[in-house]
Amino acid sequence: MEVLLFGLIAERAGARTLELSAASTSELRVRLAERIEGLAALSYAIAVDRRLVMGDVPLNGSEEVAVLPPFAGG
Amino acid sequence: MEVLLFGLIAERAGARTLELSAASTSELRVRLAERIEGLAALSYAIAVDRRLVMGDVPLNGSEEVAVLPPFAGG
Amino acid sequence: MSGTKPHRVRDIFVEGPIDAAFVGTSIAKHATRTDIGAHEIFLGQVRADAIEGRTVEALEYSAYREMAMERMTAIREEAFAMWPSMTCLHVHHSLGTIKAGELCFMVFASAPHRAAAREAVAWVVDRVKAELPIFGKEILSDATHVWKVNRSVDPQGRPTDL
Amino acid sequence: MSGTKPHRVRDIFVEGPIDAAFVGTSIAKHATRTDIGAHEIFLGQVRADAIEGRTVEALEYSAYREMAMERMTAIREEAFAMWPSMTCLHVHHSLGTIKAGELCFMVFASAPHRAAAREAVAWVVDRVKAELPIFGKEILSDATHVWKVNRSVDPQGRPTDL
Repeated sequence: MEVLLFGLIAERAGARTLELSAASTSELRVRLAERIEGLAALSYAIAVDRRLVMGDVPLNGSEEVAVLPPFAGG
Repeated sequence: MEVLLFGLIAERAGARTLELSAASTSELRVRLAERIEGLAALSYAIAVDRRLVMGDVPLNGSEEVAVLPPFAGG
Repeated sequence: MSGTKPHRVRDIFVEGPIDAAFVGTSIAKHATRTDIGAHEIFLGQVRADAIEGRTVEALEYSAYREMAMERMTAIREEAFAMWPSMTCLHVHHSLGTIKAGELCFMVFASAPHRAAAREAVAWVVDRVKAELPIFGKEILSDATHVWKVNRSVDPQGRPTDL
Repeated sequence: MSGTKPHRVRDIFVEGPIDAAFVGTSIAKHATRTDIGAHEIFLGQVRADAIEGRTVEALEYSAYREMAMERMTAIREEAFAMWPSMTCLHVHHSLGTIKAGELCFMVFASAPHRAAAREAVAWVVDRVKAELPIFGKEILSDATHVWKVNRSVDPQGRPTDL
């Protein structure tokens, strides 16, 4: 699936999207750490279909998945 | 002394100022009631030298005295 | 833009309504103050309230200007003492006839962070309503009028909600 | 001016700074709504903060627009449920480069009386800062940059002050 990246995460990845396979958000975190150097030291949240998800959530590959660094609006 | 009138009080008196003699704010209230018909039914405050005064305060005739109906700013 | 001069007596009164474009201009003047992070603005607009089957068409304001300016100076000083981080505070109030839908009152505070600006604006609005000798006549659709009384002031003119 | 349509998804984002004159124009548009008695406006301005001897010259904002708009729609609906007397609510946020002294954020609420407008603005500002996926890079005077983090959001992106 195509994963959307934003802000500091996109900067570190050098890309706005990444093509990854993951059956859950836990697996997604592992895959992201393999592809983005230094990700382990960063805080980020995962949004599935435009909602933040906590804990481990299964993914079927059809969702809109995004990796979000801390918010800074306002 | 010249007493300044505002708002509803000025409207009832038909004047923006009244020339009165009073040695205290209590006496002033009596004099005002003699000059302004229906004043007894109205609420108003007295300001001496631009400060509201409560209770009875002596007047020497050199103060700036004003009769103020309820405030409505804002 | 006068955070350093809170003691100056300034005329808060403007003849007629406050122009919305004037608010925009006031905001724009703060662009050089790069220590500001937050602006909070309160605007009072004349409401076409219904009063016993009639409608308020306008408010006609008058004031005891000298006392109002002295009270406003004291309120400004107290506000800057309570919110020392506040960068500036602007207060304007209309006199004369203000039609329904027009603006009659502005309180505009700026500060590095929003809490000071927000709290100061709410506090100054309350104080102005309670303590400034401003008088208002509601002009009704049948050409009669009713004298407006702020609910936050008791019949003797004493503030009740402070 | 959309109190009757709180459910519509609307784009809150503007490219570049929010123009002070635009705020004036927004205010002016409410003159026909004579049920409004109070406007409350919050404006965020970019601060030239000092960071370890360097100065913030600009903020560069980006956003996950689709999610931000969905969250904003939910926040709007909740705000109108909490303050049913609110007449309208306008929210705008900048994207792209906003220099120190320029405006990047506006929350503007109107209501018959001021409590609803004031409370709604404070609440919406908090919610936008905590819940909208907006990202900001502080561009420093030595051409380096630092990613901004709202203090009201914990490292996992969860709001902490709601």
